Amino acid sequence: MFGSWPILSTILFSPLLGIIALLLIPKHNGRALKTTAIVATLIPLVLAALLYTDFQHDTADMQYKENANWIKVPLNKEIGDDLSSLKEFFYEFNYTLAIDGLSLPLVFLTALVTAMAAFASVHVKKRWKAFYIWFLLLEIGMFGVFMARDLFLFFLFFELTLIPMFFLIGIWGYMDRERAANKFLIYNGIGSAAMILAFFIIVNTAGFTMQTVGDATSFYYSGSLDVITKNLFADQASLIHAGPEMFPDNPFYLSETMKWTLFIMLLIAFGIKLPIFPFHTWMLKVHTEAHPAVVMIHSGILLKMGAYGLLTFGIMLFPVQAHTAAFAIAILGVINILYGAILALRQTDFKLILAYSSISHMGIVLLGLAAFNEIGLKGAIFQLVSHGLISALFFLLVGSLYERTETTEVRKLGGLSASLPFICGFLMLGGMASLGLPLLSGFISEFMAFLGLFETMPIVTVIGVLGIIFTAVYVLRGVMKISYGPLPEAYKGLRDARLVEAVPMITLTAFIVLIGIYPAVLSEPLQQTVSSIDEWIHNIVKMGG
Amino acid sequence: MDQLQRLTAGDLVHLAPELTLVISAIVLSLLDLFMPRSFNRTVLGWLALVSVGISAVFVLGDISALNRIDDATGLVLPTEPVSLLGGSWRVDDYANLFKLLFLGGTALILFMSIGNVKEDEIPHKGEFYYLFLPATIGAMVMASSGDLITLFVGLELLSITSYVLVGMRKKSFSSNEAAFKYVVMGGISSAVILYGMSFLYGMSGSTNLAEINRALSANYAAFEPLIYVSFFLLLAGFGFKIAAAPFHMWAPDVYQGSPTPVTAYLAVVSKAAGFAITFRVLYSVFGLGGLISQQIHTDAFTATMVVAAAAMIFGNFIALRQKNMKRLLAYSGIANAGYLLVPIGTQFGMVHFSNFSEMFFYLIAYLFMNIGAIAVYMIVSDSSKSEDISAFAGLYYRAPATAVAMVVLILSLAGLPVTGGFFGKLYIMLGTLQLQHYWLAAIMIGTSVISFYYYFSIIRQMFLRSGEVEAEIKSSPTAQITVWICVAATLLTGFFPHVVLRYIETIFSVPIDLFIS
Amino acid sequence: MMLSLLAEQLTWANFGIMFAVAVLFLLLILGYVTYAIYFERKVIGWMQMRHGPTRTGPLGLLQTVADVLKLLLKEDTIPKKADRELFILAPAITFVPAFAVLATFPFTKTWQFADLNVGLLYYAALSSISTIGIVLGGWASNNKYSLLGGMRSAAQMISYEIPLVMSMVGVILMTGSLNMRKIVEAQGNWFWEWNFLPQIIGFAVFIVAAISELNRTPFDLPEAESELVAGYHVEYSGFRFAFFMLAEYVYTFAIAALTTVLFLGGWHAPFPFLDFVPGILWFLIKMSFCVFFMFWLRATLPRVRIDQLMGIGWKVLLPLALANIFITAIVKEILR
Amino acid sequence: MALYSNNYVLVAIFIGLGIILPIAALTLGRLLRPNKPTAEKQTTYESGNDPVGESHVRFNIRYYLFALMFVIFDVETVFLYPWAVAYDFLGLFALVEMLIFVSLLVVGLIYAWKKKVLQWSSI
Amino acid sequence: MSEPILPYLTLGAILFCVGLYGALTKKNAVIVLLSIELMLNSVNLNFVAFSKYGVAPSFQGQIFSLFNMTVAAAEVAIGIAILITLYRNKGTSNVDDMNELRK
Repeated sequence: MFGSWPILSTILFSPLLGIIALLLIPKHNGRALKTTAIVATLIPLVLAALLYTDFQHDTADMQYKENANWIKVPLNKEIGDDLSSLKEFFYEFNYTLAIDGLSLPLVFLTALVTAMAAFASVHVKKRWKAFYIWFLLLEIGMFGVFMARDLFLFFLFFELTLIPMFFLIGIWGYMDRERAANKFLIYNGIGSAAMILAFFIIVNTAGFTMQTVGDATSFYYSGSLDVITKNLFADQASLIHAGPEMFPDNPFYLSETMKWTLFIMLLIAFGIKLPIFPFHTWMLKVHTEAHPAVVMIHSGILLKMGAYGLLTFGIMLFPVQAHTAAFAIAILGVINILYGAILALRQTDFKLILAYSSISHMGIVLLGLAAFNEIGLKGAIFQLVSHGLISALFFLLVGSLYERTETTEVRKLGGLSASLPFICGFLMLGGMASLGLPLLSGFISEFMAFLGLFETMPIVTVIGVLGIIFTAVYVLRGVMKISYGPLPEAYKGLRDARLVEAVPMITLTAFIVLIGIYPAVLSEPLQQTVSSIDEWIHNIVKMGG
Repeated sequence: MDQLQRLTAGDLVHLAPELTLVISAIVLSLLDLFMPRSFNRTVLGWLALVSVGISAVFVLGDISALNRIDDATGLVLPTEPVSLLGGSWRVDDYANLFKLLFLGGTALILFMSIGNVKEDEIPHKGEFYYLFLPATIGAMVMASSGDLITLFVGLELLSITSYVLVGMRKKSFSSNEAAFKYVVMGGISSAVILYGMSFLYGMSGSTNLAEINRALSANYAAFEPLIYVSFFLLLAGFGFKIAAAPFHMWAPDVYQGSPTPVTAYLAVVSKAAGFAITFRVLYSVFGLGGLISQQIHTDAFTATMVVAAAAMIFGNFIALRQKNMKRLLAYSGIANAGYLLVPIGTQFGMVHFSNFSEMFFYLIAYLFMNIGAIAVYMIVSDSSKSEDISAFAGLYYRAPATAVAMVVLILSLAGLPVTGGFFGKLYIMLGTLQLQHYWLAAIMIGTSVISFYYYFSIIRQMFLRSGEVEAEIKSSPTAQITVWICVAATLLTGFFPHVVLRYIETIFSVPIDLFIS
Repeated sequence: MMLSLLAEQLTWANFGIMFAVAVLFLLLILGYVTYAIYFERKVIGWMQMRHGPTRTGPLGLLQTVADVLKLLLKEDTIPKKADRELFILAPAITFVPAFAVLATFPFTKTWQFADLNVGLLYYAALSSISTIGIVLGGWASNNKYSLLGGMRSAAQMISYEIPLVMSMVGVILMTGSLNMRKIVEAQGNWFWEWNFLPQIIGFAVFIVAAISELNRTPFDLPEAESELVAGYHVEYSGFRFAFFMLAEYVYTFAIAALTTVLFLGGWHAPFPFLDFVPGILWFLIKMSFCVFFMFWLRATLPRVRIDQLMGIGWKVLLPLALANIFITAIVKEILR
Repeated sequence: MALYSNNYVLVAIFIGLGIILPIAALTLGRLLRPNKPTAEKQTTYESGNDPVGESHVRFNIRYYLFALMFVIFDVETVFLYPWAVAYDFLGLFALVEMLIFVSLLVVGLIYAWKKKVLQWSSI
Repeated sequence: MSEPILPYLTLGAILFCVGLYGALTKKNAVIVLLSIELMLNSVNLNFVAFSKYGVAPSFQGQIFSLFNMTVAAAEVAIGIAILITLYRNKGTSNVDDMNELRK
């Protein structure tokens, strides 16, 4: 459909249009600002939808590839006298975008959730202009993360999400917003630190390529995922495979120990984002303190970046290590599920319940990944999308509720279904999806993830399934308490959802239901990619083992 | 007496950048003396700026003379550097690049102070402007020296002039105190450097860097302990000058007490000059020839890396507790000294010879982000009469454009993309990783993350808090323009670092320009 | 005689001889001081139409001897508030360099104690130490007059040291050596070949600066008796006082000798045909003339004010001395 | 020339004598002179009045300024002397260099002059 | 290294350490400046000793020490000048009283 049109860049930078438009509008005109912003987020949504339909389902290749030269840093060539034929020596970081079946749903999810969040941010009460500018910048960053095929570029976009998020939390959050913003910054900073270190060790070893054209040799370091993958797995002549016995002091050699270190570093880097159990505290703070519209994005998309990164960089670049560590990853997943679920049981703040439930649900992603088979992987991706939609919906509702009741304390709320039947209805639906009721997206994803893991680690799976039971308990308890029972005096006569609130609720629910009823909409584009990844990993592991 | 080297008129061309500044410093001082009292001294600032510009043109001329472009191939043909006065004065690309940096920094600082020097604070306004010139000459001499004596004289010219500049606010006790502390600490560090140099001289009988290296390489065995002694003395002394921990004690006090443009000068030009000599001396004395294969060599550069690590850790951790903006910048400067020492300490490796461009690129980025940040600070502190970080409170409401500019500068200081500071740090880290000093890279990144906390505290003040005053901030156009120049440069070096680096790599060549022979 | 001794290996015997000669010289100097004071009083007396000392001894010749004896027998009080150690030390510090500078003067071609390569530098370096003694004495007395005197002395010394030292650069340029013997040897046998004519500016600066360095009239501000009673040595009495006086007069000797060496051709006769007169005599004649000149000035000129004093030093002598250096250098360059 | 150090032996003898003489003379004087201190004798002399206040008064700032001037100019002669001694070998180039050097000094002098450092305004 | 140089170097080291100690511990600002001078002079001693008795005697050491002297003088002149303004403003030359900063 798009021909040679750079559709990915178009999507990536389409929010810039909105930013420019916003800059032109005076800052006191809240209505115009909000409308502009919503329209601005609809543009990438429409484009992403077109992309989704256009995507070729019968190939596992990267599609819509765009490549532009960007940074080419020359290095000093005086490396010894014996290399007089050396013509060039440089670092190369290119602007490379592409998507496969894995990133496609996430790109669409980003566009969708951001648009819905834009609707939800009508509750924002101050400084709309700055809010939406940061908001749209954040969207650019998230798109970039899912599209980038260069380590450097990926890192840039990953960091680019950090700064708008800091402001969005810090300025438009609740009481303790500054602490939340700081915590967010420092934790994610540490994650980025581990990531950048691991990435550039990879660039400096696996990214190194020697190229001879005629009698001219050129050396270069590249951040391109393709080059790195080729050096790591395809090109056995590459210097990274030359151990000390062949080439003493080889600066490019990637030893087993190093590979393990890198894998663990990446696990930590993305684990913080995911979040994996001991690194989760920052995320609770953000969930409770940030504005619901921001949490929609955070919970709906940013957490997914962790899982996406872990899969694309951790597991795909170090499959042998990941496979060996599968059990450990599964255990981590189970810990997440149980820890999240148990603590969610004890919470009385609905936002915290949702936060812990997110931890619990992200554990399921880990389980799916740890399965190392097709169905598990598919389940993990389904779970990403599904949880993205569900948690976005939840926080959308929380935002609307808070707007009306000014509290999210479950104990203070009750009987709201009487005055807010529409909102409570969706709350109920979200709860159902969250606890994995069949015909909703939660069911299919959890089912696939557990099924996948059951093939390899049945006992772990069984323990993990326990978590589902807890989920049912806390979700239902929360939702029921809010919706039914006696209605406090203060909440009588509340106005039900306005149109601008109803639109995103309906949209998100529609997608939840759609995936639940017709999973092919998601699994079709995924299929080829997932099976090729699975096959590929097993080949590598077989060769490595 | 045939060792005596005479200068010819042709050689004077190579001295033109320095001579320009010398002459203009003299002329300006005389002008200042003979101008009627009522005459506005600001014109001296402009004149000083012009002379810095002329000097930079001469440096550029030198660079193009040293790097002729081959007509046939279009490639750059580096020629042997000019060596004057018996090798004590070297005009090479290394020196020229540094000179450009110094001149650029000085020009920005002069420009930013024009119109911002208050007569009631700094009674000798004219002097304030033209004293930057001798200081810059000192820095340029340091960059160009191939001899310990020249080097030391340059160093002292810079130091002594900076002492005066620091104490320029004559009636302010804190300024006096800062100046005195600087004199004492600077004096001690000079003595320590000299003491180290005296051993170098004693072991070689020469003050020429290349000859010292030759002599040390020839009989290192006899002098091993003395070589260590002199190295550590020099390291400590240079550590003082570049304010690297654990030799940093003077920096916070001095930065705090100085007039703001002088703080910028110390943080940028003076520090860069310190790096110019540190790099040159360490590499040409301890990093070459017969010493290279020795344990001494390894130990020396490991020690440098340890100092770098210490500076990064100390600087960033102590900065966390600072309330005063200048002190914060001082500690950030200490941390940055650590980052800048990394490429010096890593030394060359099998495929790694880019230490110079790593350090130099970060210096460029550091120059812009630091001067920019200090210019913003100047605008803010002028309007609020407070030096604390809390003076930034609500800046977004009072001067939104400036606040946004500050965000860019702070992102650069914190090392976040896409800014010059980010790429500078990244490039240094890439070099470290190439040489497999993973621990150093880890410290670099880890401390950078810690620095987020205090850098973002400024952002918090600007955007998340509201200050007591709501009035819009009035600032002089020069300060504003400086800020925006710095922001633009920071962003450009972030997006297109390769342009700058390609220029550096094209004209700079390790064997020709770095090795003194 | 000394020169041959210097060329030999140092033995105890040689050392003994050197020591003995030095002691002899010291006694000579003491004698000189005694009679220089007498001479000064006489000269000033004549110039003021008086007789000067006449009573003690024939023509009053023993007057100063009696003075010295009196000082020796006089009670020596140290004020209670004074800083005792420094008070005692100060006269010695003033005196020691005064005597030590004499070690390098070449009185004749052969008659010289130490033949230092850096003779001139040695003189310049040591002579300024005396001022420290004066300042210390003024401070240690803990007396307002003496403190002012000491400070003035310091200010004066530092202001005139520079023209003094710079005026000698011209001579060094002419000679190319700091060795006093070489400086004398470089001056010709005719009196117009002596340095004072070609170096006339330097000579003038030197004379003014030298007299000021001596703290003698018209530059005797540190002990200006009409303002400060006696200046830095108000509190000194007895032999401690004597050492200040001693130092001052030894310096008159030294300066006179230095002037002779640098500008007046040392032991050279003014005309070659007068060579038969021994060099030592010429030296003594020239030196005596210099000493006399100083006394003459004292009787003639009034004391300058301190602002004039500083003004002359910095605004007149220093530029002149600098100019002299370059005139000399340029002329040399042209003549080359 | 081998025994050049003999010259310094002589210098040392002179310095030694310079020290011995005051010691000897003062010791001799102590034996001869009377010593009857009284409170009056030992008071500080202030024209016959009782001393008033502290004598270690603060100096006029001028003294320091002149001291600073002295330090700068005196030390510059360190360069003038060797230059003058070696002038015959150095020639025109050194002359020009020294001219530059000294003209810098002169600028310093002019600076002090214009800033009224050389003006002695009080005692 | 030839024997006669050792005493010079030892003396130099002792002076240097004394100076360093003084500069870092003394309370009186003038004494601090003096201590720095002491350090610089000990270096001069080293240079001159090396230039006479070093492994490769040469005149550069003496030249270096001449430069050191001037530089030291300039430095101490500046130091005193600053001290004077300090004294004018606060009437103290005690290093411990210099605590305006860091507040």
